[in-house]
Amino acid sequence: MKLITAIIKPFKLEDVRDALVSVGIHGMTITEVKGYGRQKGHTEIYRGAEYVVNFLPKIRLEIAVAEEDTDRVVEAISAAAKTGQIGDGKIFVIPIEQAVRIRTGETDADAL
Amino acid sequence: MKLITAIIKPFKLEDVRDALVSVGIHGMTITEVKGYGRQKGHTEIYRGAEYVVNFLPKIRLEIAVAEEDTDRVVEAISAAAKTGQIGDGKIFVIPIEQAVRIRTGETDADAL
Amino acid sequence: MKLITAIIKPFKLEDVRDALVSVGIHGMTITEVKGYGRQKGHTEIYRGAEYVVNFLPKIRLEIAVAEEDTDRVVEAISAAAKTGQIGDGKIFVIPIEQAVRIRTGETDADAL
Amino acid sequence: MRVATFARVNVTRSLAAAAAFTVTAAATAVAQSAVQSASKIDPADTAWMIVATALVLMMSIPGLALFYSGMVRKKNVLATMAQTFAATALCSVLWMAIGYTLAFTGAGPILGTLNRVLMRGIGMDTISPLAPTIPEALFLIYQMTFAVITVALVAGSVADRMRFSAFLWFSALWLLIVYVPIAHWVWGGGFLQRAGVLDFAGGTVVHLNAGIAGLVGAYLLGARRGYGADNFAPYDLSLAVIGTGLLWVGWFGFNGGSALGANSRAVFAITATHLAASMGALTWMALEWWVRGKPSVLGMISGAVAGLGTITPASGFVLPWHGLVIGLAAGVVCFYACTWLKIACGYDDSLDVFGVHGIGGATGTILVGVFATRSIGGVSGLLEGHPSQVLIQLYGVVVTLAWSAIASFILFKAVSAFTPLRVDKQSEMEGLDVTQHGEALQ
Amino acid sequence: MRVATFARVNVTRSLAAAAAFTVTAAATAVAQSAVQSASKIDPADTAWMIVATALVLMMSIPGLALFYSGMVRKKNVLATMAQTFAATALCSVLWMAIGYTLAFTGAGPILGTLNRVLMRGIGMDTISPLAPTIPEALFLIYQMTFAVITVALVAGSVADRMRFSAFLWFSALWLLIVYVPIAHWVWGGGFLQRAGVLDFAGGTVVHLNAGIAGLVGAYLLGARRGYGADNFAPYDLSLAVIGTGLLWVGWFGFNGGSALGANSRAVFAITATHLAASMGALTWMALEWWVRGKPSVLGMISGAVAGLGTITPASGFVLPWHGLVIGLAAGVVCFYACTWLKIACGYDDSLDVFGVHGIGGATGTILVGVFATRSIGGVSGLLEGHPSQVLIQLYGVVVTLAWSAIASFILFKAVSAFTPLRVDKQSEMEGLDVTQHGEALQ
Amino acid sequence: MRVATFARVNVTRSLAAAAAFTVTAAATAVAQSAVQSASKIDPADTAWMIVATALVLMMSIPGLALFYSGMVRKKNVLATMAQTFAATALCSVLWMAIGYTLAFTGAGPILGTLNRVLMRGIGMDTISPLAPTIPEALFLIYQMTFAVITVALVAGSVADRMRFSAFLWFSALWLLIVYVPIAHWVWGGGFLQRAGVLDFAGGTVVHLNAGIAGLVGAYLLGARRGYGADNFAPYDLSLAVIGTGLLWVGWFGFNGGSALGANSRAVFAITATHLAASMGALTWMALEWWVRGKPSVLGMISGAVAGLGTITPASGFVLPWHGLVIGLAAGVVCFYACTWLKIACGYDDSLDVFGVHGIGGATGTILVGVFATRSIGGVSGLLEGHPSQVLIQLYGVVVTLAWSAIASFILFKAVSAFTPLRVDKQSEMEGLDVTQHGEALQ
Ligand SMILES: Nc1ncnc2c1ncn2[C@@H]1O[C@H](COP(=O)(O)OP(=O)(O)O)[C@@H](O)[C@H]1O
Ligand SMILES: Nc1ncnc2c1ncn2[C@@H]1O[C@H](COP(=O)(O)OP(=O)(O)O)[C@@H](O)[C@H]1O
Ligand SMILES: Nc1ncnc2c1ncn2[C@@H]1O[C@H](COP(=O)(O)OP(=O)(O)O)[C@@H](O)[C@H]1O
Repeated sequence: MKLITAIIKPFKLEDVRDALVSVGIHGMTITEVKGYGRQKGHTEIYRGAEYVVNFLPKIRLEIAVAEEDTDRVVEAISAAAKTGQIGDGKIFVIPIEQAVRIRTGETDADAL
Repeated sequence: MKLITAIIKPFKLEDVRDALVSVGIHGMTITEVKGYGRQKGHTEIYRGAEYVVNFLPKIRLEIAVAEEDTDRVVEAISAAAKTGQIGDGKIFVIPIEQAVRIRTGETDADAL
Repeated sequence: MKLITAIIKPFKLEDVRDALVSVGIHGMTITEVKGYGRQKGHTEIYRGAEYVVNFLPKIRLEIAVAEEDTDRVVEAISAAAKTGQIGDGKIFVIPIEQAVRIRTGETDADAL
Repeated sequence: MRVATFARVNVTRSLAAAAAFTVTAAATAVAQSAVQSASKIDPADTAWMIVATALVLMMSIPGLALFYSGMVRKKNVLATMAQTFAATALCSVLWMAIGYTLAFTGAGPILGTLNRVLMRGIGMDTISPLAPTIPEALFLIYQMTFAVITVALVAGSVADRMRFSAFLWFSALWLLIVYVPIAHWVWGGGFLQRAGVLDFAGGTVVHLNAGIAGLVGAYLLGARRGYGADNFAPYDLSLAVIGTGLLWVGWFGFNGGSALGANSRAVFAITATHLAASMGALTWMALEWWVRGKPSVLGMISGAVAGLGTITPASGFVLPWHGLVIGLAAGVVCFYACTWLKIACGYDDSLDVFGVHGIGGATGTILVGVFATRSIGGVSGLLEGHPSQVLIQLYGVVVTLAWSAIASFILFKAVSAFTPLRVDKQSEMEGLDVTQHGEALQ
Repeated sequence: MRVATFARVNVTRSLAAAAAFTVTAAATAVAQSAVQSASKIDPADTAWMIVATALVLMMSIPGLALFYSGMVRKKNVLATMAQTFAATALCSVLWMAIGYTLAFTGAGPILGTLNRVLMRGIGMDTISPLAPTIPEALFLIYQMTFAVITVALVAGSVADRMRFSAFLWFSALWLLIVYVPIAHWVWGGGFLQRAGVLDFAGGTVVHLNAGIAGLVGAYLLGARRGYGADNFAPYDLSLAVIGTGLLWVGWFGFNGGSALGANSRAVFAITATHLAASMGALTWMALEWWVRGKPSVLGMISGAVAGLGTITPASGFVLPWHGLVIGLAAGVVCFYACTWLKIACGYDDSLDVFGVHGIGGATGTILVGVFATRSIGGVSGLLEGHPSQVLIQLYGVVVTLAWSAIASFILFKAVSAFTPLRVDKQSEMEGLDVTQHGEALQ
Repeated sequence: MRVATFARVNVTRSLAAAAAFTVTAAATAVAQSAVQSASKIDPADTAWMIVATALVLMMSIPGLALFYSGMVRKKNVLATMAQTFAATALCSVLWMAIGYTLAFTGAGPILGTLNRVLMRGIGMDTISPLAPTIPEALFLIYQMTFAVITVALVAGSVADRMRFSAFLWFSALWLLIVYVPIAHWVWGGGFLQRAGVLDFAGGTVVHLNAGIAGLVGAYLLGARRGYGADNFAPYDLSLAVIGTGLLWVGWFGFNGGSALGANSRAVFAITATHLAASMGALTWMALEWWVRGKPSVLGMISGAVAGLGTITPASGFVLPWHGLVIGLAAGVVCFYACTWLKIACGYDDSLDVFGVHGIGGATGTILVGVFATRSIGGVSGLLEGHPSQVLIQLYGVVVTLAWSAIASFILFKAVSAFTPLRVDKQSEMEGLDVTQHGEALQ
């Protein structure tokens, strides 16, 4: 199994979720994160002080998938999360050695 | 070493923490996340508009453990986080190739 | 490639960011997390009730790097995040099998 | 002596009534001069009206700023507050400079005079014939708070997408070209007042007027991106609840202060107001419970504000129990306006200014014609055998609606001619706080 | 003329005193008619009482709504506000319909009359013998705000777990069966007032009463899940601090308004009130600093509210410096009631309604017997050589406590007979905002 | 009779004026006794002043508490509120015990008497010669609210780093050694008042005074860690906007109440105040828009508060349109004080107490000398051909500045001699909420 970690633009979440469901993925975990990269941030002004905010809001998705689904899922995410502008984000694929569904104790592929 | 990532129901955190301590784990990192899965969400109503909220609050635990502790820890979490109802969550085991304790520079098992 | 996950003290973020930039890293993702470990927490008092807060605010950094940069980056983080006091945090190195830049579809090293 | 004063107050407010029968400017003029001669500053009335002014100001800042910003998403909270806040500052200055004199001096049917430009001629002892027991400066600033909140109300319809600069331009123009004339027609001795239209504290001038302008704005700006699809759940509804509390309390100054003195009429206005707000809240709560299965807090506060807006024109003319009935009507009518009418017509009135204030203001203004009670406001309505009052009220509603709709439309177009009304796509997605004001909630 | 009015006010409020010596309904009756004949609406008193009414309303919404919701967890913030808000709307209507007339008309020892049902017979010039210088409608709505906040206070004890519908049923019944009678006994010419019990603004009627009802509720509903184990840290204490500020300011209307006029007695009531609140805050702060090592903001605001609740019955009867002493007592007694007594007895009074208002109200009511000063309220207490007043006060406390405890118990049971009082386990864990109201703070 | 009273009010407030020409204590004494003899409690003035007192209290809690806590980082929100809250409680008690009598009794040039220690001798009918139409107890508590907010204002300069205990010590000492004398000099018949210095509601006593003390504190405590480097973005600016709304509304009581009665002077004070606030907000907004490219909400509210602080000394002496000019000046001067002067001098005045209140207070006090209008306050300024008034005002500014600077410096040093002023590095990083109060926003 693989853990697919994707960093995307927040407003793309719904699209990506739909795309994943359409390729048969029915589970994921998301985190509100902040990203630093090529995309440049904005400036905030508070009276005398100006702050350049380089860390921009992003959504981090974690999706555990069976070996064979990996590519399909990666493609689905890439397609759905893409705007073509700087800051679209990344996808990382990480190996999972073991998975468990807490409720049933099922393991590995069955756990997803 | 392994990185054990568990997604659990928020109100189970204390129980899981205690269970981990009781099996000799004294360090962990938690994140407030939102989860999508079989467990169905609730509907929110704001005047004319209704929204089905599918992403439910969950807690994500990350625990780095030595090879040999992995199973004990996974079992401890499964047992403590279980309610038997849909939405109890998952546990994923991921390989760690290297670990460092920033304060001392100790590495690997000593770093945990 | 590797995914370097570091847990650091929040007020060290700026230093670590600068250190990373100085070793040629221009992308990272951060998450506000809470950490449990040796560092002891504080007590909060609300009228009759006292709560010991064991989960302390930390920042979690994720940096995907090419194989060869791993050590340099780990050292940069260790050096920058270090205060020498309990609670400085950890660094974990995890294998990445595949990486994609959503905007361009570039993969692996080029994606970072 | 109180009774006397009190009588006089009646006369003033119900010039309308008088005129309703003998429709002659003369009558009015006479009545007014009569007032003038008898005028004397009353310390108790002054004390109450100073406080009433503070209460109505509190309705805008922080009241309305909270009510509105509590219903938007996190990225637009500060921008929403900024609109109310800037409108307050801008319109206050314009009102003192030119608005007041055009609205509340002279007896012209369409507009007032320029006698009081920049408060010229208003001294410590000056009294307006329209408020015979308090200093004219107090009457001016009291009315200022009404002008301010009316403009601020409009912002709710275009929230989440209107450019800040465009909003300021619109506010200034709208105040002078839409609000000021209508205020004169209904309160300043204009043709609607002479026609006998009754509007105690602003069913037409404030609520219907703002609701219509908002609706026009919502149509012209178009719906927010993702409207109907994305989750627009309010970021922090607790702000809206706090705001409603302050609006409700402030409304005592809004409706009670419209009696222009510390008298029984103010007391009855406040009593009817409080009961209408309560009934409005209970009604909306009940309906939502029944239709949706759960009574939301947003529903309760919406019902309360609906009740408050609807009783506004009636407050000083009806009996307390009429307040219960009017509150009930407000709850039902506004509930369906926000949950059905809006969907049916497909406009995106972000914070339901039309659904709550527009519909409520019109409903209330018409109901004055039904419930007006001679012993309270000196005029009788349908229930007291004077059905024609309903038609007179309808006339007031139609005229206000027409002028507000047409003029607002022209003004939005005019402003859009030299600066875009709406922020660009990117800014709307990032949020107005950062893009319009360079700030954000952390 | 002022002096006269003022004397009259004294008479009214201290019927008690008069009666204390010659305990005959006759005496009372006489006194009252005497008042009546001399009655005349005073514009200054009217101005002040309108504002006082607005201030007390502000105590409930948004004051108490903020104070309470600032002490709960994120998942229950809106539901907590909803309780205060709905109680305000519901009880306002019931008060106008039936509550007022049963509490404040006639001279019956147990209950009032039905003369004023739905405000029947209250005209612009009507005056109540209990408030001889303001319109009766104003007296009614002023008292309405007291009824509202008393019911809303109870919600704090059952916060985080009571079902919204059950709370509404309880509120309606409790208002009519518990609050109304006690208000009549103490303020409406009932047997406690005739017995000479002094309660200027509600130590028994409001605070002790709400505290006892809350305690009973806390016992019947049982502790919140995880009470004592899980972290129940307030989500956003800043809301509670804002709420305390508004409560404190509003209390000027609560205690100052109870003088029913803009006179020196109102001024002295406010002065004592402000000093008691300050001392209460300082005392709690000092104790917590000493006992816990740190002075918490929650502690300071708890002390302020304790001081305010405790001075309430005394405010119009004592000297300013007595306010300092009473505030000090409030800080000490309520601190230990919340941090020790509650733990010792093991009940889960979520927001310490009993510990702060119950204990504080009782303490203050008894202390009136000690500090009552003739030159302020026309009655002497222990310090002025009239020790029996302490016993009279004790009598008032015991009667209120008994009726409130028994009747509240029965009402909770009655409601639970047709609808569960408490949400189910799942809902309690998910939070009341989503499960009861279908909303959430994002 | 009103006119009479009113004349008297003028006399009182403009003892200054009188004295300015015939500078003799005698004159003053005479004037005062004259007042005394004629004194009688006026119910309308009493009604207004009770409300004004409530409004000014609302400025501190929750107004200032919100304004300040809305500009700090999450970890210090509660601690910032705690400072305002504790200062309110502490200074209220000290004021009643000793502050009032030293500031407002007798005719000593430097200090008052001890006649009113602990309100000794203040009965229901007692009237102060300084407030001839209201009970002295009301004058005392009204002035109490001024003392409270002045001390609370200082906290803004040392926010984010001062130890809570040190702040309390400083507050108590500063109230008695800095605020009380200056209040006596300017308002209590002291040498500045006799010299003819005009300060209607506290340009010197309150704003300049607090601003200078804050500046001294900022220098002595040193900058916050990471100042200039780290991101100090406010956690929740919406709190600051709410606070500004309540401050603005409360200011009606602050400036309007300083007329000490419900009269035209109060009305004119409020009108000028509202216009200055509006202009201040618009000016700051415009400048920021021009200089920074975006108008921030923080900028607008800063401008409003700057306008309010600057008009304070002038409000009861100038014409409404002067308020516009003064507000404009306030916006410009304070904007540059906060965005340029502070950077240039390199001090870390956390919440710009000096930049807004210090600079604003001084500016306004001097401008009184320019705009003072006989028909409003009985004194003429430069524009009415009395240029020397500007110098008299300057004299008042210099004296206040000097005493406040020197005494504040000594007091900070004195406190630091027995307890550290600043929290340790670790605590500053963790935040004051947890380390000083053991609480936190979740
Ligand atoms: N090396 C990296 N490791 C982890 N996350 C990264 C890395 N580089 C970029 N990111 C994440 O991807 C987001 C987008 O990257 P950015 O360089 O801004 O645009 P793009 O991916 O289109 O080149 C960043 O905000 C950050 O969250
Ligand atoms: N494929 C997945 N990848 C990552 N997280 C998942 C995945 N499936 C489920 N989750 C997480 O586990 C949580 C519980 O899953 P769910 O299907 O609702 O219940 P259960 O695990 O009992 O079958 C989800 O809310 C989500 O956070
Ligand atoms: N075994 C672990 N797995 C994951 N995170 C850990 C683990 N142990 C510690 N951490 C993280 O590292 C942080 C610091 O650890 P701690 O033991 O407090 O100090 P130190 O690392 O200096 O010994 C913790 O707050 C937690 O976030």
